Amino acid sequence: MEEIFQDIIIKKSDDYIINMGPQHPSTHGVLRFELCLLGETVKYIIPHCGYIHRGIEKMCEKNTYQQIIHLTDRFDYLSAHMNNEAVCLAVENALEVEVPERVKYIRTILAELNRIASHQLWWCAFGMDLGALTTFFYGLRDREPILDIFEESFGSRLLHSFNCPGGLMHDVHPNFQKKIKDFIKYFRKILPEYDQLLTGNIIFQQRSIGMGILSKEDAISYGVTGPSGRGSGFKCDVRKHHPYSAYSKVDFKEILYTEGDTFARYKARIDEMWESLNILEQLVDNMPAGDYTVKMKPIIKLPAGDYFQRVETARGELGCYIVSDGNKNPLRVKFRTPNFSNLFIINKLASGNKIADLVAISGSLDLVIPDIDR
Amino acid sequence: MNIFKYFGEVFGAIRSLWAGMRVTGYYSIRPGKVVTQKYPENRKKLIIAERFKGEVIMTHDANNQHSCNGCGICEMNCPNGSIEIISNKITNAEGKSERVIDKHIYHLSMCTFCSLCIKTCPSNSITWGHDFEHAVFDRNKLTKVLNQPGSSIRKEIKEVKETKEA
Amino acid sequence: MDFNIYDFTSFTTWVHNALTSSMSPGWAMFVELAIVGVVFIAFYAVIGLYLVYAERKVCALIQNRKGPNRVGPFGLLQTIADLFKLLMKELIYIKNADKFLFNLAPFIVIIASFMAIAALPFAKGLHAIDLNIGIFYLFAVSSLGVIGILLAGWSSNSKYSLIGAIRSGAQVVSYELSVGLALLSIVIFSGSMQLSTIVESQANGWWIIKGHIPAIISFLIFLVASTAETNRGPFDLAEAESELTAGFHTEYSGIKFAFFFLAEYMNMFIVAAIAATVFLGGWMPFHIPGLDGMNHVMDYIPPFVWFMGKTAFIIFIMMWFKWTFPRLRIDQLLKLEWKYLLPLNLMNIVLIAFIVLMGWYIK
Amino acid sequence: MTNDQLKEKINGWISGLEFPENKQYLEVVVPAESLLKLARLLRETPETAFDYLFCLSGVDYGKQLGVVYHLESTTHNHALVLKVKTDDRVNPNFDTVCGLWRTAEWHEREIFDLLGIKFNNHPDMRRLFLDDEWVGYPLRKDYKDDINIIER
Amino acid sequence: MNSEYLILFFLLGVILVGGAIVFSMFVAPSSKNSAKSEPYECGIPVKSDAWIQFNVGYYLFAIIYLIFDVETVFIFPWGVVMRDMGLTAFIEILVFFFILVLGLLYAWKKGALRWV
Repeated sequence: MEEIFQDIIIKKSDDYIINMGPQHPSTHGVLRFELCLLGETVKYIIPHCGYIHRGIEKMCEKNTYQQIIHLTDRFDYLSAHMNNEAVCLAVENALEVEVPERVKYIRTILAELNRIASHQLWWCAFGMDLGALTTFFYGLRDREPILDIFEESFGSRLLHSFNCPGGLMHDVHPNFQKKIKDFIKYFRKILPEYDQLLTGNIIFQQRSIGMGILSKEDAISYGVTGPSGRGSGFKCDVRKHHPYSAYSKVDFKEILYTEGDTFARYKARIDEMWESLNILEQLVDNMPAGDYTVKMKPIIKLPAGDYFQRVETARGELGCYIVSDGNKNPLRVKFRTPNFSNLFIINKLASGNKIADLVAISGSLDLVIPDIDR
Repeated sequence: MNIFKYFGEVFGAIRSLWAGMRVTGYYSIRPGKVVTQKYPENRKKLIIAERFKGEVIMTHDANNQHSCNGCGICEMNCPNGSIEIISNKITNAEGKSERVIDKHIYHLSMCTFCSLCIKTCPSNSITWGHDFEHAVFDRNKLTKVLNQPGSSIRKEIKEVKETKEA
Repeated sequence: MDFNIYDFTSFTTWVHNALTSSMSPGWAMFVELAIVGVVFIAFYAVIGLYLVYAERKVCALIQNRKGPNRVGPFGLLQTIADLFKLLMKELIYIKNADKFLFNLAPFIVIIASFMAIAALPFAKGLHAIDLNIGIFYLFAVSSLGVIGILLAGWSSNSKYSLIGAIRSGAQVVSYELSVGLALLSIVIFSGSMQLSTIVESQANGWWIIKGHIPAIISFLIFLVASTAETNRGPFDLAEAESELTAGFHTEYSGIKFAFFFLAEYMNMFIVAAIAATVFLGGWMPFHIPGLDGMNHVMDYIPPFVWFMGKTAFIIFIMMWFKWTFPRLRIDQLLKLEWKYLLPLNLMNIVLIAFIVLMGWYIK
Repeated sequence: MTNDQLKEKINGWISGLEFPENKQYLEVVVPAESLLKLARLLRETPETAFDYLFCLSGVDYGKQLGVVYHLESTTHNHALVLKVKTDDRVNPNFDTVCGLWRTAEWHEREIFDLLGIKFNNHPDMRRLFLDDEWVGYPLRKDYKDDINIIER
Repeated sequence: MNSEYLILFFLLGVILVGGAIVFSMFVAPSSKNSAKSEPYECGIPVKSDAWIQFNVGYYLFAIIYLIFDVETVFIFPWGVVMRDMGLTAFIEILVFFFILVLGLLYAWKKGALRWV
C-alpha cells in the first residue's frame, strides 16, 4: 500500500507556488491548480475544486424524479442529453418500463449528436489552449448546425431537458432526419480540415506526442474513462460493454489507442467523431415510427432499493446511483461524473513537464468544471 | 546524426505547416464564408425555431381571455418555485363559488426552462414565447405577471370542466 | 519647384533650402527636426493603429467572422476609439512593484521601435537617417525592445510576468542570431550595409529573385526568426495567454498596456519593412528584364506604394502564420533556433559565399 | 464469474455476510472491520480481480450512514456492490480503500466533505468542495442551513 | 547630420509615451484599493515573493548567444568585402565557420542546447 502512495504531494515551505485559476483562460471554468514550479517545470499540482459546487445531489433529494432531469443538464453541460438519459434510464429500469423503439433511436441519435458537438467544442478549446486561436472559431462554426437541430426540435441549444422518465417531452421536429443527413454530409467534408489544421501540424505533434503518458493500469485505478481512458487502452466504452438505448443495434468500433499520451487522447476524440457519424448514419434512416413516450403516472414512486445506471457521456462514464425508500423523492442520488475521476490524474500526468504541457494535458483530458463540482 | 533525416524533418515540417496555412488561407480570401451576423440589425431576419424556449407566456385570445383556471399544477411541478399563482374565490352568477386566478406570477430569473409546467398544464393555457432578449437593468423586472390585466377565463373551458365534473 | 512622388530627394532639398534661406541655421535645423518629428509621430500612430485594425480584420476573415464593423465604415475607426478608451483607463500601480523600472519599460519598447523606424528607406530620398551601417543599426536597435519586455516582466512583481519576461529573454536573444545571419546573406550579395545602396542594387531585380535558392532560404529564415523576435504567434511565449494569461504585460493597464501593444505591431511593421527592403527590393518596382512595356507600367506606381505594398504583403504572411499555428513550447522554440535555423543559416551563408565567388547569381 | 460463484467465493473468505436482494448487481453488506480485508481480497485475487471502482457513494439512510462501493473487473467483466454501514452518526469512520483504487482518494474526500464519514489512514483527509471552516455536513438528512436552503 | 536625427527619434519616443501617460493621468479615473494593487494571480492572494532565483537554463542560452553574437558581428564586415576579396575571403570564412560549428556541435553534444 505504501508504494502506491509515492505520488502523494509533500509541500515544502520554500516552494515557488503559483496559482493557475480560478481566473485563468485555460482552466475552462473555475478550477484552480496550485502549481509548484522549478523554473518552467512543474514540480507538483494540487487541484482545488468546489468553486461552483451547487449541491445538485442535495437538491435532487428534495425533488421528484421528473424534476431531477433538468438539474442533470447542468453538470456536464456539453453532454446534457446523456446526463438526462442516465436518470431516465435508471428510473425506467427501476419501474421496469419498456420505452418505445422510436424513443431509443431518438435518444441514441441525440446522444451521438451531442457527443460530436461536445468533441467539436473540445477540439476548438484544445487548439486554443495550445495557442492556435483559429481552431476555436472553426469548431464553433461546425457546432452550429448541431445546435440548430437541437433548437428546432427541443427549443434550446445547450441545456435541453428533453428526456423525461418514460420517453421524451414531445416528438422531434419533422425536419429532424433531413437536417441530420445534411449535417453528416457537411461534417464529413469538414473533418479532414481539422486534421490539416492541427493533427498533422508539426508543432502540435511535437507538443503532444509523448507528453503526459497515462498507463492503462493507472487509467483503471484512477477511474479515467471516456476518450481519455481509451487513449491508454482502457476498454471502458459503456456503449459497447453495457449497451443501453439503441446501441446494441448499431455496429461501431470502440476507439482504442495504447500510447496513452496527449496525442492518443486527441486522436481518440477525433476518431470518435468519425465513429459517431457512422452511428448516426446507421440510425437516422431507420428511425421507427411510434409513440414518443409511454404513459407514466404523474407522480413516480420508485420501489425501495437502489438502482445504478451507467451511460457514456462525451467525457466518459457517467453513473447515476439512486437510492429510493419508496417515496416520490429519492433518498439519495449520487452522480459518478467522469470528470471528477479524470481531473485527479493531472498531477501524475503533468508533474515533471512544463507549464505549457500542463495546459495541453489538462486540455486533452477535456475537463468540464461543473461536472467535477456538481 | 543522419543528414538526410535532418533535412527530411525540415521538409516534413514545412509541408505540415503549409497544409494548415492552406486551410486558413482558403478561408481568408473568401468573405462569403463568413458565418457571423450583425445581431441587432438582423433582428427582422432572425430565424427562431417554433419550439424555441424563450420564456413562459400565457396565450390570450382576441377577447383578452385565457384558459388558465388556476389549478396550480404548474406551480407544483416547477422545480425552482418560479411560478406562483394567486387566486381568488368568487361567487359567480349562479351562486356557486369558484376559483379565478388573480395573478399568475412567473419569476424568469429562477426559471431553468425545463418545460415541466407547460407539459403538465391540463388546460394548455401556458406555452413558450419566443422572446429571448431578457436583459434588464432591474432584477425585479424579471418577475412577470402572465395573465394580462382585465383578462378573464375562457367560457368554453369552464363549461368543459363543469361537464367533466358532472 | 518641381518635385514628384518618384524621387523625394528634390523635395527634401527644397524644404531644406527654403528653411535655411529664410532663417538662421540653428532655427532651420530646429524647424526641420520639428517637421520630421511631427510627420513621424503621425506616421507611427497611423501605422500602429491601422496595423491593429488590419490584424483584427485579417484574423476575422481567417476565422469566418466579420471583425470590427461598428465604429466608422467597416469599423475603420475602431482602433482609434480603442485608443481613446485606453487613454481613459486607470493606470493601476502594483504593490511592491519596482515603480521606476515599471514605468520605464513602456518607454524603452517604444523608443526602440522609433529608433528603428528612423533608418527605414520609405522611398527614394525619403529616409530620416541613411547610415552606412544601416542593416547593422537596425539589427542592433530592433533588439533593444527586449530590454523593455524584460524590465516590464521583472518589475511587475508578478509571477506570471516574470516567467513571461524570462521566456522572452531566452527567445529574443536566440532568434537575434538568425535575424542577423539571414540579413548577412544579402549583405554578401550586395556588398554593402547601407540600406539605400542595397535598394539601389536591386534596380534590375530583387535579391530574392537574383539570389535564387539561398536568398529564398534566408528570406524564410528571416520571416521565422523575425516573427519570433517580435514576440508574435506562434512564438508569442512571452505573453502566451493560455499559459501565462498575458505574460509580461499582465500588470499593465490603460495606456501603458497600449504601448506594449503598439510596440508589438510597430516591431512587426519594422521587420516586415526590413524584409521588404532587403529581400523584395524596398521601393524598387517589379521589373522583368526585356519586358519594357510592363516595366514602364510598374514604374508609374510610386515607390512609396511599392514599399508599403511589399511590407503589407509580409505583414499579411506574418498574420497568416499567427492565426494558423499552435504556439511552440519554450524548449521547442530554442531547439528550432539552435538545431535547425542556426545550422541551416550557417550552411546557407557558406553556400552564398560560394555562389558569390563563382558569380552564379544574376548580377 | 457469475454472481453465484462470486457469492461462494466471498463466503469462503468471510462467512456470515449478508447478501441483500438486488436486481442489477450482486450486493454484499460488509461489517466495517472486515471491509478492507474483503476489498483487498477482491482486488488482488486473480479470479475476481476487481480492478475498477466505478462508483463510490456515501449514503445517509436516515438512521445509518453507509458507503457503497461499485466494483467491476475489466478482465472478467463482472460487477459487485459492496456496502458498509454504521449506526455511529457522531464519529463515523471506515478504512480507506484508496490504496487499492486510487480514484477512491477523492471520492472519499468528497464523502468526508458532504457526509462527514472519516476514512482511516487516508493520506489527505480534508474537505474537497467546501471551505475548511464549513460547519456541518450538507448531505446529511439532519443538516440545517437557514440561509442557503429554502424549504418550500 | 545623423546624430541629431538619432537624438530626435529618441526624444520622439519619450514625448509620445510621456505625453500619453501624463494625459492619461489627467483624464483617467483613479481610486486606491488594496485589492486592486495586488499582483495578478488568478484571484488568489499571493503567497511568496515573485523575485526568486530562476532556472539557470535560460542563462546558458544567453551565454551561448553571446558567443555567437560576437561572431556574427565579426562576419558582417566580412560580408561587405566578400565580393571584392573573392577566394581568400571564402577560405577564411570556411575556417571561421569550421571553428564556429565545432563550438555549436560541442554545445549540442554536451546537452547545453537541451532545455532543462
